[in-house]
Amino acid sequence: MELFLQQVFNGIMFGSTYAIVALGLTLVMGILNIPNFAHGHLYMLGGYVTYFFFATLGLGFWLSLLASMIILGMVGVVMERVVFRPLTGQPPINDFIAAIGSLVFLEAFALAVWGPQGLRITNPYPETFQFLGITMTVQRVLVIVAAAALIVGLHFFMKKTVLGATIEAVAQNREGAMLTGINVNRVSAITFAISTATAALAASFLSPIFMLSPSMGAILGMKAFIIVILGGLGSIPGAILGGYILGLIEALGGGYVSAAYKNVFAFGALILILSIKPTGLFGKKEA
Amino acid sequence: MKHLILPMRMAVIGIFAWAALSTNALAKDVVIGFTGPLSGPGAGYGRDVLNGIKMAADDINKGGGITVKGKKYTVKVEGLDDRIDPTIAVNNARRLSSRSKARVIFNPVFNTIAPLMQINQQKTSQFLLMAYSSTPKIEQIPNDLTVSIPPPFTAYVNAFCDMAWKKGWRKGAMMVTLGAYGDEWREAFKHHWEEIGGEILADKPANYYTETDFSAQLSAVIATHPEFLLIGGPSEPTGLVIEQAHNLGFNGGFVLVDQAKMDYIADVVFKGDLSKMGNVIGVAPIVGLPSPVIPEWNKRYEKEYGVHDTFEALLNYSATMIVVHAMEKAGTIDNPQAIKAAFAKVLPQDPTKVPTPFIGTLGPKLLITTTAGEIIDGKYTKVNQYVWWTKDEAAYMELLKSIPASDNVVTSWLPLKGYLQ
Amino acid sequence: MFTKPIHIKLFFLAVLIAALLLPLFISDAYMFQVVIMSILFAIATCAMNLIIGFTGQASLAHGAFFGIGAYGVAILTKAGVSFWLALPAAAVMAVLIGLPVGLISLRTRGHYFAIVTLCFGVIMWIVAGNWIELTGGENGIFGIAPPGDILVPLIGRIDFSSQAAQYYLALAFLLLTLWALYRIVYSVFGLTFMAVRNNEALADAVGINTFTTKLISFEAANFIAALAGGLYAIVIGAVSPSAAGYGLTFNFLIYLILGGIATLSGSVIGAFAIPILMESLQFLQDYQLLIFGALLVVVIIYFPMGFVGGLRRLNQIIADRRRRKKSEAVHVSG
Amino acid sequence: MFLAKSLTKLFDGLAAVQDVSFEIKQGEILAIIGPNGAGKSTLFNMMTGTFKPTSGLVFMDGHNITGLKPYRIVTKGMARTFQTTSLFDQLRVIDNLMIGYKWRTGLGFWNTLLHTPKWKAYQTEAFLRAMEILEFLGLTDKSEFFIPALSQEEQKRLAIGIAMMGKPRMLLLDEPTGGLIQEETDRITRLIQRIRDQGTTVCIIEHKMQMIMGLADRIVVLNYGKKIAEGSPEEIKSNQAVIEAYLGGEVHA
Amino acid sequence: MLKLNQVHTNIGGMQIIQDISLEIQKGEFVALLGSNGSGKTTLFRTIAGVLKPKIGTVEFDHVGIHRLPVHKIVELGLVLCPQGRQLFPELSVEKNLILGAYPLRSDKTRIRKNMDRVFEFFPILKERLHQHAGTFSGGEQQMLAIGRSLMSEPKLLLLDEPSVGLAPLIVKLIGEVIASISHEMKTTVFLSEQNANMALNITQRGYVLENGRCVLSGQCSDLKQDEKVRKAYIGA
Repeated sequence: MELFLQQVFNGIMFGSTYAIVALGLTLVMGILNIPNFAHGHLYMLGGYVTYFFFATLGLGFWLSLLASMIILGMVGVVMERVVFRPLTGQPPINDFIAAIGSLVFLEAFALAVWGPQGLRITNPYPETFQFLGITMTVQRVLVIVAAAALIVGLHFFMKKTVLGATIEAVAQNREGAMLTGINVNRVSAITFAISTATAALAASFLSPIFMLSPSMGAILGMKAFIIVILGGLGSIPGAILGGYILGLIEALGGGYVSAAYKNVFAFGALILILSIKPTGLFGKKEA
Repeated sequence: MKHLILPMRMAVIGIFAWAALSTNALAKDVVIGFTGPLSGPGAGYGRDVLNGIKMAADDINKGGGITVKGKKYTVKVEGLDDRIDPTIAVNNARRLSSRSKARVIFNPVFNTIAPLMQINQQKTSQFLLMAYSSTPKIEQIPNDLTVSIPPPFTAYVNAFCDMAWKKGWRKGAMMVTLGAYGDEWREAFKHHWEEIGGEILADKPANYYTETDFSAQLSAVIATHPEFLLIGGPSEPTGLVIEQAHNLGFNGGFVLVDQAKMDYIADVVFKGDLSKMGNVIGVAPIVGLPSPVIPEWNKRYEKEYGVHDTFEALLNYSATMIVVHAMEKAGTIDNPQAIKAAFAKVLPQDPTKVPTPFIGTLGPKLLITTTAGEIIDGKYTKVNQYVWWTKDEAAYMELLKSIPASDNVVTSWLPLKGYLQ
Repeated sequence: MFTKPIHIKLFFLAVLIAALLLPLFISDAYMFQVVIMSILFAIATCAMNLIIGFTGQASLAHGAFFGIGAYGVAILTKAGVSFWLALPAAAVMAVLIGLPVGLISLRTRGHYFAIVTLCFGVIMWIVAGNWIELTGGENGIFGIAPPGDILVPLIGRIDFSSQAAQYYLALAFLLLTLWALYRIVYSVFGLTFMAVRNNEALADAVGINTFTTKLISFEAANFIAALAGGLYAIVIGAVSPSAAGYGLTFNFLIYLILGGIATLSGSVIGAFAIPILMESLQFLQDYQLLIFGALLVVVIIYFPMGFVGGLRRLNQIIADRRRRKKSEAVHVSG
Repeated sequence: MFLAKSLTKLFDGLAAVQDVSFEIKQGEILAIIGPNGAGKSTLFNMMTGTFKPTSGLVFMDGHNITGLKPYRIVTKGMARTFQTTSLFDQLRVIDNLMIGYKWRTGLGFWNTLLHTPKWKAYQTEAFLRAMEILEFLGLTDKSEFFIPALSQEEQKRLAIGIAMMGKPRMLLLDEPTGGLIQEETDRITRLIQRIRDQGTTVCIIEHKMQMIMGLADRIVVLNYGKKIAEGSPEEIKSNQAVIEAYLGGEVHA
Repeated sequence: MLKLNQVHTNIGGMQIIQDISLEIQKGEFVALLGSNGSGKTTLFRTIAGVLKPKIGTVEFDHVGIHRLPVHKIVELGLVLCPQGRQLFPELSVEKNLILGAYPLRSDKTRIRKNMDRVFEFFPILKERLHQHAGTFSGGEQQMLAIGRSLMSEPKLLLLDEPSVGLAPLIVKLIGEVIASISHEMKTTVFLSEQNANMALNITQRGYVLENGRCVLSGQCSDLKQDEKVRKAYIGA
């Protein structure tokens, strides 16, 4: 039982990370219709930028986190402007190729700047404690709390602010939004910035727990993609639910059945769900 | 369909232009080739190997290069990235052997070594393959132009088992990296450990290359209350495993597979604080090795490449030295068979000149003692050095004369099945 | 109605002759190797073009089917089966495995189809790395012998461990693939593929079973990809999970898009140009991927329809200019 | 020749079409009209297999074709067009037409690959049929054009032509003149008459009253998913229920 | 107020709009007639800035707007109520309307006031304030679209085929509302229609488009009598 609870806790923590990263991606995919396959690599970059402020410049953890979010937000704006906006009106597969080009670039960039060796941020909250027989560190609990806070915050932002409404409006009808006087390009850039900043947030919270390496974004990026599809393209609740589902499947499948095949369970679950609901959990009827 | 003419024409022109533009090495250079992962998940490992080779070449060139049949040559190292992709590795090897006339090529990953062994005996591109991989699988492929550099991992398995047994450990659990290497390792360890009377309580492999959080598997193995954990893969994640195991309340010891290096983990992950690691058995720390040149070598290496030194760099440094000296002895720079045949003549290496001296050859293998070390109570203990290939005590005693001795090293004989001469 | 003008035919004949004579001009084993691999990739990319380019279904399991061919040939030849039997058997295996994959994934559309096939691809890749008894796990299968020597009248004994023989073997399969695709694409049957891509509802309404059409295209692509994979197994001589990975799929996709999607020549051009570009960027060493990544983005922005598309536009511009000049000339004289 | 029997379609419990029955006789032009949202398109989609009816049956020549997929229904001799002009806009005119003939032939994978005599025969047959249709539509000189180069009216003609390629015995047209001006509408009307004169039965959905009155032999009127009237144009014109429901009390010019 | 100077617009290399010049004075109510594919929508999209003219200029209040982005043009007071309505289907009526007033987003009271005026024209929208726009019938969506475009108090309103696909009763109602927008609110209105009957009955002046060219223009009373117009559009 303790073991089970431990695995559930682990699953929720993974799921929190997945949810945050997928949330950012679903905004970009749903609103801008850009299959940004480089999202995982932006997460990676976010981790390194946090490392830079925290370990190299010696700023505190929270300050580094903030700085990382701001820088990645700017990276997002630049990426939208330089890479994806010129591709407007072209088939999504071209965006996909551009995303692959970007991720190759980002990985090579991180390799050139920070080298291949794994880097690591000293854990600011390494204390462990026991709860219901589960061992947990404060940092891990923090990840879960941060994810919850982000989800609630984003919900309020989308539903209660005019800016949030404009983002939804652009997602639902780009030209319609344009004609009401919304600066669609600006909304695109803001959306991209939110997306990359949340990736940086996730990376910042995890970097004390995990090792940073230039190729760490590849699998996570792919999983984020899968979660977005699992939840239904562009659906925010879908991305959150999908993230937690994937996290739990991995933790339980990996813990109880086979670690080697834990990704098989995750990807298999996606196939299963999509074969029953071909447009995802919260997807619209026709893709 | 008219539009097809131009692209086709340009493609053909492109191929020929590219062929013409490719560079050739200068006549006065001896090129030693390397293909391995310089980007992607294996990049750190591949760069360590390449650094070792480069440093050896630099040292030789500083000493005036090499003299073959009265002619002076400088050693030039050409390293190419293959990202552990067999296609690129074969392309690279062809490029090194055809364009740069490299007759010796290093490669550090079995997945790319195997395809290179397919081509290195072809008349069009013959080269000596210096394979850095401790899996005995290499010896299963018949190939006259391959040399395997590191000691077989089974020697470590036996040595670590003995050490753990002597500490009084009986119950272990395993959480080794996934993949061929890890699979073979834990298989061999389990077999040997149970043979000598120990017990393995749990076996939960994890992917050290793609995963960064091991709490799921760790929770499962720790729940069986083992006295020690067999863990390991690349060094950094192995360090994380140790940390996370402590966080989950584990107080037992660790045995590290030979890919993970305890001194690297101590320095990089734990910032030099050995006490944070608990009791550990693993490959000996480099500072504990018997060769007198080690401290100086260490300093130079870390200054030159800006990274922590590794066993991979050391062994490939020494292996490069053998290759270059063998060229001098063989009197040829472009006959790989002759170079390989001359290996025996330059061995054993002088321990006052190379940090990890090779002692001899056995079939396709270079011979070197297996060195194991321990951390107890936040301190390194004396290094254990094992000779694993002699067929009996007498042969071992004979060999002992040529092995460097030191106060910090305990040497012993470790009979290893399959290698006893 | 689907025939080509004579000068186009002559041009293709010239390319064919050049391809046949190419080994005479190749000076070293390196170039030979790159060309042989490019041919294999071209075959796989052509197959990908069928399902993605012509049928409009972004199958991202393509690398996995390439891998099934490679592993199939490796396992069977290791078991003593002749290569000439193992190759078609492996391709048929890919079709059989492709059947459940297609039946499940083709129920979805667009991005969803892409991701479901990507998942299938990743699963097959993971299985290749972990089913040690069958695939040798991460180590893979090594020491795969090339097909035994065969005696051909007039030509003599062919030794398939030689690069020239491997070149002609690969070339033969590329030509076969192009021939088959040419026949399919330029026929009413091939039009149904494009009809499904273009307007699925209308295709359905004019009597085309769109699901079967997609499935046939998917399976034909898998079959050809597996053939390319089988050839890869004997050319490289070892098969490991990277021969079945999603990285391979992305490579094919890059060749396809940058070469020019939905054009027969585009796939071939892409599969030659990109690896050659990568090889020629080797001198950049640590910056190779940095430059390549940036190049990829720039090229896709400025040549969204790939190399062939870019040339078509160029031809269009030249033709327009000529026409304009002509009309101006008429103006002046008139 | 065609019979719809108590067709009903529910969307999320709401009835889009409710208990509609009617018959189409050999050689006639039957029009289905009704205000927007009356369920015309839903009814049409049930007739052609795009939607499966919640209940009710569809018969063609006495055979039950309920629930068959559209591509199967075509083989029963029934072809359709779409409300918004639907073409293969990435292909040439001639290719658009030839696709419409595919189901009639055995032009499968192997025949195509091996260029069997059967393939040659069918390929030629499809081509000849396409030329025939082009001439009928008056588009012979546009056969090599891509779709965007055609005018709106030409596209509408071509859409009908694609449906005709497979030699259907009954043609279902969904607003064939939507968005056209009067002059163009008149030309399409004449085309439909010519199709009928060739012996093809026509079922048409329209809301241009004037055109329907002159073209249809019989009219079925829907409102709120139910059939409220059926009869000749004269009968419909004077039907009080129709005038109220559809025309809102005043006859539209 | 609005002045087009020899405007040409291309879409995908095809010339859709050719050499169109026209002028609309403040307070006028003008119709743009033409069949499907004649270029009405393209012309409107060009004026609103969604498409950029290849040649020619568009002036609004003596300012060249043909190179400005759409949102700037909206801020100047030129609003297009597009064909196909282009609503936000998963947002409530209220949010659709609020977003319609995006240029005034800081002035909450003005938004309230404008919303109330929209409800006067279309009381049904008030009843369904919190319903998603996507669940509406075609007629209701059209009402919302017109309502939304009024929210930012446009000086010039372009209405692109508001009657398309609607039942005659609804067409009549919408026609009346448009007429009162022109008369009561003193908004300048440019209305595109293929339903020439309706358009010519409520507007003052009209232009007739054919294959992207302006073939005819004049007072409505004259256009109604024109033989060609009668034959092509009215079907007399």
